[in-house]
Amino acid sequence: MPELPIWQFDVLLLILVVVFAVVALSIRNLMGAAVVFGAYSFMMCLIWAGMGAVDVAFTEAAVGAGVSTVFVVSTLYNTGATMQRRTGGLAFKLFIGVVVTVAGAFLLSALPDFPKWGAPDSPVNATVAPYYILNTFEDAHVPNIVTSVLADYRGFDTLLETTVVFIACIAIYSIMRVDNAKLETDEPAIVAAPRYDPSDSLIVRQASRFMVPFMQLFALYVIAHGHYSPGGGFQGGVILGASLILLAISFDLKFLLRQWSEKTLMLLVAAGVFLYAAVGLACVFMGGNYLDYGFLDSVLPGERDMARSHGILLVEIGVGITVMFSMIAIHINLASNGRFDRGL
Amino acid sequence: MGFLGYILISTGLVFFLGTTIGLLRFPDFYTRMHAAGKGDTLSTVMILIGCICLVPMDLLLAIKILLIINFIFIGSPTATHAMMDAGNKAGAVPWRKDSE
Amino acid sequence: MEKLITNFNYVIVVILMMIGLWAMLAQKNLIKKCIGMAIFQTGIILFFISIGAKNKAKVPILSKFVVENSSAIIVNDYANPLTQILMLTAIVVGVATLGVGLALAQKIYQQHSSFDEDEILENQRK
Amino acid sequence: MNTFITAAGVALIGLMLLVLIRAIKGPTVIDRLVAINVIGTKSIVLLLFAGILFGQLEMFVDIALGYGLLNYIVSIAASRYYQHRKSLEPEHSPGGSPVS
Repeated sequence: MPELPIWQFDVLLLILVVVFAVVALSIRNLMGAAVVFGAYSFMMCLIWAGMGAVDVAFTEAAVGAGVSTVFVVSTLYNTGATMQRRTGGLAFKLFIGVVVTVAGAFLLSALPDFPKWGAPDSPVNATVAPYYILNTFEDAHVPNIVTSVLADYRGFDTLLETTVVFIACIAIYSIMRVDNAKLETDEPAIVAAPRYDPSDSLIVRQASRFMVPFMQLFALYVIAHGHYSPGGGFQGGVILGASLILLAISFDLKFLLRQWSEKTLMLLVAAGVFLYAAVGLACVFMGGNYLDYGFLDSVLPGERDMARSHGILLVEIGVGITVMFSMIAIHINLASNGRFDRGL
Repeated sequence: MGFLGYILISTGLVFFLGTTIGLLRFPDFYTRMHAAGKGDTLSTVMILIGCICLVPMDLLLAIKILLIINFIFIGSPTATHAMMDAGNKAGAVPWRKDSE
Repeated sequence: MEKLITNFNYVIVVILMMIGLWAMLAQKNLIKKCIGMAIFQTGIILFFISIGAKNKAKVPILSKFVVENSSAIIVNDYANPLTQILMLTAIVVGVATLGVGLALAQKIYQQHSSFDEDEILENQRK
Repeated sequence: MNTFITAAGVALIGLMLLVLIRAIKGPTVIDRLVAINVIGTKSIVLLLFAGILFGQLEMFVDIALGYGLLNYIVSIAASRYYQHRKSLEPEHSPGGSPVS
């Protein structure tokens, strides 16, 4: 058997996660499927924590508990579809089942060639990863190896991933957004909702009012303390976004849009990527390579390694801004059906 | 202190067992909600306090776990209230003795 | 047969990918297809994380003691950080792509008032 | 201590499996929601157990804190769904009540 630190948990959870996946797909009510899919992501978070990947587990926790299920719920809210009406022909399903089984059998046939689960000397652990582990503190003064690899050694990768989030936000915006003025002529104007919906619960509103500041404080702690503990721009950004999404859900979408106008939101989504790219460009002007933060030591306090540490912090802030406002913009687009006035 | 931790974690597990049985055996949504809302929060809080007693840790860590307890204590009843509200609005029918 | 136990994680990865692929091909409902896509993606992420896991390894964060004398760092004490960072970004990108999928589904629903593939095709042929 | 924590964790996972039966059986969406909420709260506890077994609780407590803060958003979103679904744009909803 494998001897991972907590392999008993891992084996049980790996079986449980397959059960969750099957259940989420077999429930015919779409809302139920979305909810069970949320629990699937809880189990995934536990598995990753069990394998020692705390940063990944943190990201999954923030994404799974905070935003992904809410996106599905707001889509269902705006479409009104509750049930999967047909299940499809049995012959077709069987045919697809055979195809998938053949593909799985091909994948399983490669099973004996893989290294053992948890073998420390497998090829993936041998090449470049030991360098990161041994040199991260001398190079960048960051004890959290994941943060330093994320933002420093593999900075280009993260820059492009952040750009992908930005592009996804733009894509959703261009798919969903409709012009309110044009809409007025086609559809009869719906009466504006009252300022306080009387069916809203006072308890939910007060609890959110209490929790949101703690969430935002915690998210800032996660971004700032990401050098020493699990955390960083992605996790903090998702938690910040989730806190504002919680405000929008428990009060009203208008309540959120009064503080953050549409233009501000989209500008800030771009500003995060811009900050990341600008830090990289500043390194070029200081005489180094793109995203080589060590050359910022004449601007930032400290020696070369401290400059790299501070550069990582700047980059993480940029990532956090982009992720936070993309999550909010995606939620507003999905929840208000692109009208930006009211919704979930 | 360690002994107290063992007792608290075991008691929490017993309460969670009660939650599970209630969730499985009660006849309608409202009674299940009752079992889940109370037993879940209580067992979680007990196990977390048990962790504080059982594991030797510094003050900051203990404060963080106390904060988790605090947030669960606020968040979980709010979720229970919201779900109960949702069930009421969606028209879940309460169980009656003569309905079987 | 023994390989099935020592490489149990790969078995689960293959099963998850099969479930996701089956859902994307056989399910007629667009929301279910989106969920299937997310399950397929978690299968791939699980593959990367589990090849980076090491026996008796710790979390890849250096402790205070090790930081002060860098000769004390033992590589096999820490899980592989490289696979973790690749997947960390993939999760956030994954939720953004899930959003794109849901937005497309929502627009399709507005045109055809259905999430069902067959009904949408019937609507288009009319 | 580690043996006890491992046993408690395995017991928690087993009880979670029983709660999952409620999520599978339904019969309504809110029943599933209750079950999933219980599973979410218990995963906070399991994260702390994983931290104790790793011997690095200070690294895992942040994740648990994040969960404690975010865990109840889904319940509130679902509650909003049932509060407003019927009143807003009823012509889109196909036949049948929102509860399955």
